[in-house]
Amino acid sequence: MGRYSRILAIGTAICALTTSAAMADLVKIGVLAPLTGPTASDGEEFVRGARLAAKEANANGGIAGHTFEIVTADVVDHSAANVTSAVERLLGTEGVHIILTGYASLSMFEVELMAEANMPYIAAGPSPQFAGIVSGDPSAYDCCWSFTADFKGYETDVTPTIEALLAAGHFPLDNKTVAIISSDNPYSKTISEGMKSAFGDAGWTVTVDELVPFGPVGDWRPILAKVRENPPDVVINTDYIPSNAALFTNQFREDPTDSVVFLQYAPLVPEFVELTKENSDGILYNAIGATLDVDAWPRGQEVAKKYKDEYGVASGAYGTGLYEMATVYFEALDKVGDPTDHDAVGKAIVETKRPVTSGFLEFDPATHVARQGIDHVPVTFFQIQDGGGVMISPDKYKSGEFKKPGWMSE
Amino acid sequence: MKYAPSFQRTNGFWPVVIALCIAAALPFFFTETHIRHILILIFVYAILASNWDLSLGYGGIVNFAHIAFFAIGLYTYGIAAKIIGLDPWLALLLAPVLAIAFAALLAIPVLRLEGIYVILVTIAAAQLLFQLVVSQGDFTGGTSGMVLIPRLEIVGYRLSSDGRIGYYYLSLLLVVFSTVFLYKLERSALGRAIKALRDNKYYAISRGVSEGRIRLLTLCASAIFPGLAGAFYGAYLRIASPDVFGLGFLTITLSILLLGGISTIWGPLIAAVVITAFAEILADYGASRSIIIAAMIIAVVVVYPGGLYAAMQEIWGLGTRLRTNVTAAWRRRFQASLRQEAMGVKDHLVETRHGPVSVCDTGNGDQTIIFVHGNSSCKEVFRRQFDEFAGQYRLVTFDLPGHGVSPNGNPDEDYAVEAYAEIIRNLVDSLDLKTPIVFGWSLGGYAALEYAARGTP
Amino acid sequence: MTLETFAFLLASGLVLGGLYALMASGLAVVWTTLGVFNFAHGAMIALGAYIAWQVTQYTTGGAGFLLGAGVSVAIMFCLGFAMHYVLVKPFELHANLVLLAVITTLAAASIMENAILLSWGPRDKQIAPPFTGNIEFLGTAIGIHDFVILAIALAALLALALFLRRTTAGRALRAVAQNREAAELMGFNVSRLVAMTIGLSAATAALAGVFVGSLRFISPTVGTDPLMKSLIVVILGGVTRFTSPIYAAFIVGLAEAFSAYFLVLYWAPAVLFAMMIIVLLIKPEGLFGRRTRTL
Amino acid sequence: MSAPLLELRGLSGGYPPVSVFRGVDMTVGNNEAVGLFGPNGHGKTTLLKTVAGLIDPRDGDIFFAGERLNTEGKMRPRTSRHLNYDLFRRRRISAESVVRQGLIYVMQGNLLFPEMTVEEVLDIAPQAARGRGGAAQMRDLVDAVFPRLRERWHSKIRFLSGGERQMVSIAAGLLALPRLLILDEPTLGLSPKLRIELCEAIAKIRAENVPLIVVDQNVEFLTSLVDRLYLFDHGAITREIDGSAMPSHEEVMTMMFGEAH
Repeated sequence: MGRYSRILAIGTAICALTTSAAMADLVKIGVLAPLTGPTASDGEEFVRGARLAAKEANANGGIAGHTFEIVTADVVDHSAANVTSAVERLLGTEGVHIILTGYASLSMFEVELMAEANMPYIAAGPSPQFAGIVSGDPSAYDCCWSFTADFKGYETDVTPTIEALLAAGHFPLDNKTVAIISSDNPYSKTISEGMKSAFGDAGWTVTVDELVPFGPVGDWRPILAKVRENPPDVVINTDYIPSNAALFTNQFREDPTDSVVFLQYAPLVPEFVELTKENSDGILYNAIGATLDVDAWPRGQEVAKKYKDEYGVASGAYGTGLYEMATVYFEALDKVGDPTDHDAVGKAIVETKRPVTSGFLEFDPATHVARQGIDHVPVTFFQIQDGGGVMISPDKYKSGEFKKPGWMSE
Repeated sequence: MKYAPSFQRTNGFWPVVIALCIAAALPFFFTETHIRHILILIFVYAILASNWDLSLGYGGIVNFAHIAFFAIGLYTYGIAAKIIGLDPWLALLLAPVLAIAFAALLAIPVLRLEGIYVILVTIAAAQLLFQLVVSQGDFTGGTSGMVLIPRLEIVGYRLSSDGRIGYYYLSLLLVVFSTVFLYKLERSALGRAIKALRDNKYYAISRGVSEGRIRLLTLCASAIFPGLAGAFYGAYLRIASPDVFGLGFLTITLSILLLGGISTIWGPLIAAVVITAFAEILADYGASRSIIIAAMIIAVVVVYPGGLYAAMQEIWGLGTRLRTNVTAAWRRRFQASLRQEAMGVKDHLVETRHGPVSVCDTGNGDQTIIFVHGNSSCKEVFRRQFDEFAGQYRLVTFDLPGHGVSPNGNPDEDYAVEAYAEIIRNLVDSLDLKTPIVFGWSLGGYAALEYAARGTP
Repeated sequence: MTLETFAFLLASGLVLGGLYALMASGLAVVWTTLGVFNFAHGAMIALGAYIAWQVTQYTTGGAGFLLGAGVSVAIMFCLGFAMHYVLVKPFELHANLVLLAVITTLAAASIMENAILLSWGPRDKQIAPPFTGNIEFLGTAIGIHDFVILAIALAALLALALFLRRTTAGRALRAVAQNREAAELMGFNVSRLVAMTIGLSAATAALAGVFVGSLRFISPTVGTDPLMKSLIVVILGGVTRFTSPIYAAFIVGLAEAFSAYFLVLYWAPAVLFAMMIIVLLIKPEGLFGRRTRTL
Repeated sequence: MSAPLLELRGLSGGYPPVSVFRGVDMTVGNNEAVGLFGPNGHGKTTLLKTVAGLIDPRDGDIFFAGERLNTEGKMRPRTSRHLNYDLFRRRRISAESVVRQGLIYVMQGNLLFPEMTVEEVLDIAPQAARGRGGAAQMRDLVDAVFPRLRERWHSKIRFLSGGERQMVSIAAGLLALPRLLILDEPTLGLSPKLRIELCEAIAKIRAENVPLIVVDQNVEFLTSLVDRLYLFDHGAITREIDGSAMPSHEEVMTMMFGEAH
């Protein structure tokens, strides 16, 4: 920190102290969330996480003399029209100096609107889309930051993790075959494409390669029939919609093959286990940015507990995520002091280097996306055991060991 | 068209001029981009709904692929400007061309079907198009859509600068052009053919209207401005995403159309403002907002299917009737002497089955002559006859309901030749006119004939 | 293709077909009677599922499932009955009946979906299936529950068909659908009969909802996909007869299962919509339909 | 003299805003058969549909067996063209209640229910007659008058000929136990053979003392059947002819259209 800014910071702090009563103005934290529509359950979590953080900050006397209030805007079905209207509403609301979201649009186009309005924006949407917009001219997007880390790990880390499990002798390797099923949305598709090349590079054969249309899938049996004709060692489904993944699990268990099953994202959503019950025991999944609710990562345990104490239910990735985004903002505001100085807040955010629930947060200046990796935000692998996710990899954080799923032969 | 007055001479002229002035001045009062954004959305919805009315209201073709025209405009702009690298303004002009092409394609199945089947085939066509757009991810960005579509600039000036003022005026311009286009079209020969085909298909065909050609033209014409609006939307939001195919967009536009009233140009424009503003006011109410808006739409459709514009016209009509009634009453009261001077006798109100009418009756003479005046006239036109025949005959004349100083009647009941004949009969009875000679001029002539035809000598 | 795979696909197609048949027949019944398309049918499926779910929260197990289905069917019948008086009857003589009904049913769907969201929240739920475990079907294992559902769906359709053909009350409903004025002149309370028809349609929707909710999962928007599917089924089959959408449902279900295996699932919706346009073009009354409308 | 079975007093009506018939006064006595004759398109069917409760009367009253069928008063004019009046205004007369009173109208050219069988139609027909006796008798009458229907018992209506459809319509009307049966052009568009068969059947029904109103274009048939004849022209009754002096076809034509005809 430069000398002048330090003086400025001290000066601000003094001002804040002396005139705290007069200056203690209200900063509104805008939250873009699907409050209605198909993803309203996630939206509820966004708001709860942010509200928890604001409540806590207010209880501690505010940040740099400011107290906080949450204003929400409904993005309904994440359509461009609704997201734009919601963004404009927040931009037009007096006193909003930061906007947070779990995800607003799948394409992240709203980043453009934020940049135009120079509004600090921290989002946890799909990071490849975010990077795609920002990397063209990073300096134009100094206000926008992706809390979601680089997704590259989703594509690359599954192969070595499974190979490590094989090497550890958990199950035999017959012929290195994998069945990959994906849904036609950018998230699932990008990941499945990356996985295919990762498995190919490692000498695997892809026996089934299916793409299903985006949206609810009525029946997975025809696809499972294809899988069964030539039972692979590994079955992967990257469709992230929880109900689809749950149906897939249930129908797979009707007549399972001797394979390891890996699902993308969906098992992170609490109702997945509720819907599949014991059928999901043994399923593998991974996450970048999941709450590291393990002994090895106290920050994750702490926030997860706070959330659970407050609302009585466990948080998914977004409840704690929004809490942490708010924390990141509070830290930046603490440095800058003036919430209306959006440039400074943006620059302060880039300097963030702190542990958050999902790992160690640090942004990549080239893409404004959180760095991914074992020392930053790791790709964590889980297995569902007795109805709960047990982290089995990486070794640094893991809380349990892989258990051979019940459906696999001895 | 000969019988339709030019726009400058209609009741709508001044309201439109005033609305236009307000629309042009609004950005100076509302500087926040949020409100301007809503206004721009209103304009886009207004274009969509009012052009939909061309096929749905005027043409009677229930085209549920109307939003697909918009989507085609949007994607045409996106692909042309971003992937092909065409100049954005050229891409903007290309959009309606492709929208028209799609409309022509759509016309093929629509021409063969009627009623609800048109709804179904157009829904299917829109869904098919949606599948196509989503599957061609390399060009369209698939389910997430394409972002960073080039924006519109005029010699380096971004239309989005200064709080989107450029886009605001561009969208206003589009609304104006679209409305002028619809207005002119409706009053052209083509517009009359479109309406004729809707109202009485077989009669229209027998009079030489080609059903296929007109339906094709209707669909194509209704695609032009939605295509343009789609391209504008793409340039404005800089994203083309497949959610425009969704039920949400369709429902809003259809609600605007039905709430405004079908077969009117102005209804959808007014309803676009009302619904969008209402939705914005209720934005904080989440799920309840959708419930309230849906309930409101049901209420309007059920209680007053004519829609907002019809309501405005009826209220206006009510005002006019009130005004003319008051004027007539005032004249009956305070200008009686003037009329007496002209006619020689004082007029008075006589009750009939169709309400009171103002009657002049010379009162003496064996043979009565009843004079019935013509359309838009009054009993005083017969003052010379009264001068001439007074003394020879008993002369009676009266103001038809809604004419002269008679009070207004009920349009459904009282403004008909049959009703006039009945009034004459009532007068004959109540004034004891025996067997009168009935003289009718113009419309009065028809009334006299009807009176005679009823067998009352 | 092995026999096992074939059996598997057959089972999948039959279960889907049974479900589609139940969804589509409710839609077809209203269409035949009133000539309007009920866009709220999907939302009624969702609402039916949620009502049943609520009941199973108090009573669990097989009894809860049956009770839930019963309560849901009864409530939805009443709701459907009332819907006629609010959404269709006020303007049934209006020239734009078809269009007005589109917008009122769309609005009703929005009301129901959002009311579900307000009362039950957005998270996925499942009605606990009373039968668990698998049965052997031609050498492959399929959940028992699926077959039970298929059987109940078929039984419900059969019962509905028998009601319409064999009972005087059912015949009266058919009479109203075929010639409204003549039915009025026979002294029937046409409005009440039409309302009953919509009630029946809502009851089948509720049953379909219970099945979807126990075979799959329910969320407030769960009805959107069934609505589109039943639309396709109804158009392919034609709406002129009560039975034609049922055949079409099984054709669509089997086609979906087998095409997903032989082609890719990805193109299934596009193929279905293209089929729909072609059928509308060459035989608007549907594959199994006739020119006259009947229940 | 006892009160007539059906009495129309100054009945006016039509499809608003068009008025089709005006000031119709008409009576049908107990056990009486009345004929209605007039040119096509002059409002006979509209008048009868109004009596049957399908259309709201605009003015005037309908009394049946001493009871008023319509609600009292004149139809109030609409002040708004777009307001949905169906929502606020109760119908002044309903077909359901009219039929329940035993006033049965058999429509002309009735397609009936094309996809139902004869058996099904005749099964639902007695619905309206619940609570009134004489059903078995009427069934016998139907069997006696229309033996042909037994042969087509399980055929769908759309496979029947026009005459057979008419028979089903009339049979369905009879099964509703009419206190007054209105037959609107029962022989319209039939082949001569069927026409004769149907005329005979109607005569048999009349022989059972079923009160009738019959509309037909054949004066000979009407005069042979009815006790009184009304001539109807331009939406009004122009003449009433008593049974004692039934005119011939030529005379009726002269009455209606003048000497030049």
